[in-house]
Amino acid sequence: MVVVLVGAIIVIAAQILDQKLHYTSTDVVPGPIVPGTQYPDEAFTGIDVPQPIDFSHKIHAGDNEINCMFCHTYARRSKVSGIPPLSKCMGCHTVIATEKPEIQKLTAMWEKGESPQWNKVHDLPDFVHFTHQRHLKRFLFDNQELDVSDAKRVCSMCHGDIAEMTVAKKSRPLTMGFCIRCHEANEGPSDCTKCHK
Amino acid sequence: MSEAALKHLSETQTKDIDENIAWAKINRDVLRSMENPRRGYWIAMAISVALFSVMIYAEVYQYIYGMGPALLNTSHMWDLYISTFVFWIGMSHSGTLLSAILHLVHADWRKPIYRFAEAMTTFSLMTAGIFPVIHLGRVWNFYWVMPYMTDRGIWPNFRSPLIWDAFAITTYLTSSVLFLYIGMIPDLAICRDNTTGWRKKLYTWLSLGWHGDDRQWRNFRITYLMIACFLIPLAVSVHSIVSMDFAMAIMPGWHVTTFPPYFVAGALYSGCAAIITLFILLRYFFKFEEYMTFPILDKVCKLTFVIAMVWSYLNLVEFASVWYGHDIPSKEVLLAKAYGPYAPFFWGMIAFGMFLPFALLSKWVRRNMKLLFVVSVLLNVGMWLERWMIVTPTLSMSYHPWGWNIMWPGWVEWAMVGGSFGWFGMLFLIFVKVFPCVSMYEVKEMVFHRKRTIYEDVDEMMVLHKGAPTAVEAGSTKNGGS
Amino acid sequence: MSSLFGNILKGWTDYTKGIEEGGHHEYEHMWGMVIDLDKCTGCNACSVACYAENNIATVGEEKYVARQSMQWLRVERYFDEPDIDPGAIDDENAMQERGASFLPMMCQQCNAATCEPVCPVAATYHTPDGLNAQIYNRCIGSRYCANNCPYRLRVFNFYSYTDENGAWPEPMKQQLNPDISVREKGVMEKCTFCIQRINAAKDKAKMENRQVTEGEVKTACQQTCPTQAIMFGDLLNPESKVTQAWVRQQIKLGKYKQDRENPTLRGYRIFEELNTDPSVLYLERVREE
Amino acid sequence: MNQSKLDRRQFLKGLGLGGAGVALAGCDLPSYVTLEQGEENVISYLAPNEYVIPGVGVWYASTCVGCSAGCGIHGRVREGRVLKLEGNPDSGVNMGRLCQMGQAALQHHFNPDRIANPMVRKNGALVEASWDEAIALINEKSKSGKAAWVTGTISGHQRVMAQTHLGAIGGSRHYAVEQINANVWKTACKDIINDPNPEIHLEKAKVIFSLGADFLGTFISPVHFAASYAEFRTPPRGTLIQAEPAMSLTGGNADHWVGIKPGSETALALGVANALMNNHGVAGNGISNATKTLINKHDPETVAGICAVPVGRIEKIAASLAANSPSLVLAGGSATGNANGYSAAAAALMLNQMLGNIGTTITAGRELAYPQLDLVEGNSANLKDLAIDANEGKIDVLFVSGANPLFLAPKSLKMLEGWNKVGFKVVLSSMLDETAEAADVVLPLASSLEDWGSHIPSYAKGTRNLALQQPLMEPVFPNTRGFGDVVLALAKDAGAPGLDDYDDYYGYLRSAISALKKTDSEKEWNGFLMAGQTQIPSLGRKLSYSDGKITPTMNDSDDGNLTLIASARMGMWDGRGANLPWLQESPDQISKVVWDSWAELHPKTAKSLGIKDGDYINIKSASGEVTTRAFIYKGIHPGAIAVPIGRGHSALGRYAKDNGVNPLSILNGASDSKTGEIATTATKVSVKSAGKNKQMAKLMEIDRQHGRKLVATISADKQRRTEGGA
Amino acid sequence: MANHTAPTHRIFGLFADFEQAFEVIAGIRRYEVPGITVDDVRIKSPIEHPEIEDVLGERPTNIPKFAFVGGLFGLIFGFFFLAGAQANFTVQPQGGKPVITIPSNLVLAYEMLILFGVLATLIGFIIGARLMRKRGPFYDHAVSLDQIGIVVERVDDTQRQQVRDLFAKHRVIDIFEENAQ
Repeated sequence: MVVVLVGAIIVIAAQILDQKLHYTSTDVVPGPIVPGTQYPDEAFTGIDVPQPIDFSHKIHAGDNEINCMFCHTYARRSKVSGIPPLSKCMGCHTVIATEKPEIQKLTAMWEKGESPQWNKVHDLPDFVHFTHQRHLKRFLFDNQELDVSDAKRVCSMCHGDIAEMTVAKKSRPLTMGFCIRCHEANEGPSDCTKCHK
Repeated sequence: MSEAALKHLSETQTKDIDENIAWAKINRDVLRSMENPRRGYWIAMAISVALFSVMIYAEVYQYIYGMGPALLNTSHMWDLYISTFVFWIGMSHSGTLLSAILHLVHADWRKPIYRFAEAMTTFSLMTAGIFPVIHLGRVWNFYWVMPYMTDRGIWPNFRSPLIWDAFAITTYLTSSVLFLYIGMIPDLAICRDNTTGWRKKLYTWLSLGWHGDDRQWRNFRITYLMIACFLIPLAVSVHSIVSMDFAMAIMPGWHVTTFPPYFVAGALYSGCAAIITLFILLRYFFKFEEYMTFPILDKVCKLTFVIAMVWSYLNLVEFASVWYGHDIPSKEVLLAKAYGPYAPFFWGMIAFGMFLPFALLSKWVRRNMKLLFVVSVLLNVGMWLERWMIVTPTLSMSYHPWGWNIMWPGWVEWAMVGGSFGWFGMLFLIFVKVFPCVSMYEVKEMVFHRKRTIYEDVDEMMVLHKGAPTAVEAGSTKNGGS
Repeated sequence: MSSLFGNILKGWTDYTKGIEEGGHHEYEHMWGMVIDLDKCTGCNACSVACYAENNIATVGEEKYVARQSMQWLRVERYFDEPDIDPGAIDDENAMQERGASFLPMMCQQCNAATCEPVCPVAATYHTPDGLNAQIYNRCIGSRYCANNCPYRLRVFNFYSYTDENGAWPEPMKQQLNPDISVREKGVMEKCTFCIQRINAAKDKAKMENRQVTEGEVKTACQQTCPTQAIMFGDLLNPESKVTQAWVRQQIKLGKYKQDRENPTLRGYRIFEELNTDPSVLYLERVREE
Repeated sequence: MNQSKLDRRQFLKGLGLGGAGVALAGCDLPSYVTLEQGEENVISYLAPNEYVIPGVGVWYASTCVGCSAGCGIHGRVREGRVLKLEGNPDSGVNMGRLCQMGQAALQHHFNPDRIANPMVRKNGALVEASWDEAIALINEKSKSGKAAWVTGTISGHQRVMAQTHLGAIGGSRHYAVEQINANVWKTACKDIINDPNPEIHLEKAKVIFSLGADFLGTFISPVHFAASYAEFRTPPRGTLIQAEPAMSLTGGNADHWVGIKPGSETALALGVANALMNNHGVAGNGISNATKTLINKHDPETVAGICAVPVGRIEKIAASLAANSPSLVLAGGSATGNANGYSAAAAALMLNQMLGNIGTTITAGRELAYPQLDLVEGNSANLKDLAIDANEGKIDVLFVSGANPLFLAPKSLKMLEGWNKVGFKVVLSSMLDETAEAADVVLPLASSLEDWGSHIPSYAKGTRNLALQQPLMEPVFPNTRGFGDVVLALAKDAGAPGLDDYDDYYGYLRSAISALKKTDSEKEWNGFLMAGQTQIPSLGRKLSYSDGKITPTMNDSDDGNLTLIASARMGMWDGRGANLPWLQESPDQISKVVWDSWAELHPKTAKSLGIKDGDYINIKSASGEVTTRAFIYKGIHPGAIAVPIGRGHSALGRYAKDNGVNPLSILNGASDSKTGEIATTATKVSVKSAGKNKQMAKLMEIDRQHGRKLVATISADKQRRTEGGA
Repeated sequence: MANHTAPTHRIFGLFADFEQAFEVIAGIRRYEVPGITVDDVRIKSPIEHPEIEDVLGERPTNIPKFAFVGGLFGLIFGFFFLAGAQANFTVQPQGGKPVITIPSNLVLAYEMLILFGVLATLIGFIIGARLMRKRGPFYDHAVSLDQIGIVVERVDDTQRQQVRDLFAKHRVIDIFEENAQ
């Protein structure tokens, strides 16, 4: 009797504690922004990473509402989202905003046939296998409630509100705990070998 | 003490303790042992520190270069680290045995010697605990075996005997430290009352305001008893769990059902042998002849012999069950132990562990301090060899013949093994100078109760009523003494 | 913070299920292998392919002598008439009358693996694919698993091989397979049945909303084998060649004593009697009398 | 055409290191240090092709040049790096399979010891120089005298290119040097059945009787034969009988292994023939009377004495051959590695004729319609010729590529002396081997995975293909150049006609193949590249049979010395694999030794010499000595000692240098009487213990299974009952 | 029973002779000092005296209860903690074996039982023995050596002298007094 009672108390207490731990942050952050998903959150203030060219996501994805996958075109086909090739930049910037100093930097590089050396912002450790392709399919293409044009809502689950950033900033911790919580909430695979290689 | 005096003492000392010893002398003798380290102490300390430094160097080396220089290999993933771990865990059983079991059965001759035995328990555990950590390939992640909550949602594997080890050792270390400490509180109060300076501060803090009132004593007695009751099953479980590191494995020579009792017996055995060694050392260096007496030594020796026989029996049972069980790989391992390249060590273990204890039957040996010292050390060498002979030959001869090979430990491993003795010695040497290594209050109790018993025997109470000289009058000091 | 006690009831259901059904085998796949020892020529191509695919370090002569080598797949060689005691050799029996026996040994991916329960940090565990996985980054190097492996098929990084004097001096580093980590010192490793290839195939299949098909996953050893002595596939797929071979040989998973109608069938599993339930089926070598 | 070339180049340029980096040291970081942002860089592509996706591996077809078999390969390219090679399933040579040397070609490509820059000898030492400087020097010197080329087996357009160059600089001698070859067998085939390269159908045979031919390891096209062998072993299962003095990989797989006295293979074949004719009523159609007389002289008892094989076993072989038809008799390896080698091959063919195998298991091959592209098969007779010619001063300027004559040549040939007499030596090589170290100019070549080329596989069944080799990635060492590019440039400088249209070898190759295939379409060209091969016209041959000259005599003075067998092994091959750590660490198939040489000894011999396993032993011939460790087992004839070829380099790189010994160096220079092949099993050596004993680096210390059911063996009869084929 | 002053005195007597000290307590027990019962007596002793405790009568302690509760908590918490961890550790289903492994958890819960039992005993000891508090005023170093001290509490003015007399009768060595107010 006593054992069962104490056991029950421990379990119930832990349940309550767990609930609290799970959902404390929902007070701060609005609910899931991708329909049909649970969205993990965490107090992480973000890390700024300087770049050789002050590329502004705000202008491209925010103000001009360019779809993320227009530039990060590999995301739906590969595990890496990829940095757009310089030719893609020049596709527009031979015409648009050629007078800006950052664009002139870019043009100079293009003419020399060099690529800028970007600093990685969202860099997972080398022992982690993360595939953009599968995540996009799960949250975007297979998601009846979301239109493909809303890709950035899916992207922002891990990358934060990129559309509001000037230079990309790491705004989610991207730790194992971060991944696990999302996998638990959205019933992603829990097999270690899915992510660890 | 001169040779002649020693010889004289060995012939005349027939009682566990002289019940007329003055209580003040007890305090004085023990407190003296804590002061003014002499040259021998510093030499011992220097050796211990030197050994320990070598261990640190080896560990740093291993940290940088990996487990390779230890010459572990694909078949021998464990070697001396684990066998020495088992050895030290075994050593730790002495204190528990002497303190808890003998306490429960009211064997009061334990009282003068249990303190250092308990200290030995604690320090052996602290030494043993090092080995599972340093044997890890990625020692910097050792805390992953602890069941702590992380946001990663991963836990240790509670099915692994290594986790059981971690739990058992933690529990055992906590409990034995508390046992040692609680039993020491009245003595710490004595120290507090008789020292000055930093020692006074330390003892005041540690004695928790002990002032010997009856409530404290009563609670103390029950606490001590309770912890002793907890400790005995714990001690048994700890070494059973250590044995399960092997018994739970599938390997021939490890997968043996008699391992838990066998390990416990071996642990008690090596613990008792170590008590004899330290008994002789302390008695010699601290001139504790009046407390650590020959009759007590006799009892310890006899106890050791009995446990040695239990261990030998279990050993033979294991051989017999392997032999008649006719599991070919197990039999191959047994034969390889006896005839293979490790044979000298195997037979050394048999000689030291099974046959040498018979020397303890001789009173002449028991009274010959130097010889007994050598014997007790050899018993422990035998027990160390036993652990090595459990770990390594099985790995050399497992199921798949591809893995058969002979491996001799590299320098890193030897440095760690040697260093563990340095570490233990260092802790023990610090202990004997900071804490009383003979329990003063319990020696007093022993004296007091024995004296009462004697008085009762001669119907002393009658005499007392008639106004015969009391103990106070008879003694040179206020109570007792001759 | 994940739910510490939240899953306890679910766990309990799984537990009872495990009791009643002999383990809740909710496997997605059960990767298995068949190795025909009659076709195996012992040429070592599989072993080298494994080095190439899996970023296995070469250790050099000294460490090899100390038996600290790192091969995941070794081709063992035995002789039928091995007695090299010169006294025992008469003229009639002076020489080998047959060739050697070759045995490619890789992790047997046991379904009742002895290595799994003993890992203190659960770095090795059973995946829903029926694989015995090793998570390198979780490993703390207690090496208990390797001690408990009757096949001696786990290898340990006794040294660090990643520096310039290691196994991959520049530019050899460029060859390293990015789909699998390079293991640092102090980590246990072993054959994974080329789990990176399995995962790639599964990802691809999921992207195309289909199941992984037979032959889609090929392990490096299987692919390179000049005699195609190695077969690999999903034992849960009744169509797969591997399943058919297991059925033909009347070997069933989950048993350590096979009640075969035909005892002369060539299939056997190594150390089956230890009840490790390996996923690799060997076909006996055949030789003329 | 130019445009497409640009595309191809651009494609390679685009493949910078982007996307995910090398997963190095992935495991050592504590997991909370996942915050690596800003520490690693990504370089975006400039203007990639549509199909280039970072993180996705793409497979490109090419051809393996590890040996002359010419297996088709697929290379997995990701982020501009080639990560893994697999066999090309479309290739008729290897059907998607690959041997260990093919797998290890990656390590040749990424080898840290590759030559990065041209080198020129100045004041006695090789110093780095620019390409211009080196080429200018070559152009200046190459016209100064009698020039010659030394290559390995060479075929396709590289052959054309090298010979064009040779012609342009006025040379005529082309030495194709190849230590491991089947020259004796092929010569015998040409002489006797009128086809140097007949198709050999292992899969059709029910019994294979192989006289030392290590077709699973080193004979002509090992991967192809291994595949055929697998078919041969599929029920109904064939029986393999191998007769050789020291066990080869094929011997290791034999049902019956016959350890015979070195050099007595011809006699054994005659003895078997005798038993067949006399005991099994085999008629011997087409066999000349002279040969029959010879056969009759070799009754099994006599042969048993010559070969040191029990009579019973000879009878058994004959019975097996007689009872199972079709069968196949092969000769190669150690059987042809002596002064009588040609006889062994001739005897094998004679047995095939007797057993009616010619036309069933040995069928006619096909001849290329363009003989100028065909293989110049290397052999060691050329090595001997090279040494002699050089010593005689017939060579002034020497170009070497794909061969390492200074390593291969026995000391008795005085190769080094001859080499030093050559005025100007140019070595084109990707590694600094012994020959390159002694050169005047060293030109760094691109690796086989960075270069263009076309090859004719040394063995093909059915149609003949031109195997195409294309670069799989940008050069690891940017200052290296492809073989074709270098030779094209040299030929142009030397004034060779008709090459001015071509900027580089790619252009030449493409236009040549387009001309060959009579197509200029981009799509078809890409199709050739994707397939890794293209079919080229060939003509059928026709087999005939006429007895070869069989001389069974063995002038073997039984002086108590042992016969040295310089055995060929898959792995090290002729030494080219010695600098690849994968191959060094891949255990030898039979002895399981790694990272060192060993000497195989029979236990009886070892006992009589007082040698134990692992002892250092000193092996001394008339022309030198080597010291290595003994490996004692019963798979060798008691009168022989076998030391594998391939190790014992004094150069080549960090892994190869000072590793093991080179048995070729102490060969006595004897050669096959007919073909001039250097005999590898004909040197007498004295062996004595050198005292020391050190544990050998071996995969396994044990030879037995100790009662475990590891490799279980079932009798073929039982297998036939359960799996058919009875 | 005289009650004209509040019983506010404490008297502490040091005895060298243990038998005499026993006699003092025996005297109090025999009500030789009216109004003072054995419940008002505490002793301070260098050693443990089960005999005196007999004389003082039953004075219960709570330590076994502490130990029991601690042990029980350890057992239950240990088991449920481990079970919870295992149930939550989603990769635990290893090879189709049960998620919550009873045998191993029992081993560990057993260790937890002992650990928490011991810790609770320690806490019970500290609480029950009133350790880690300011020491009472009556303390003499001799107590830790070889003398026994008897404290009589709640002594009023009239009883004071009687207690002192009783002490003196039994060869007291030293007497200290304190007014608790």
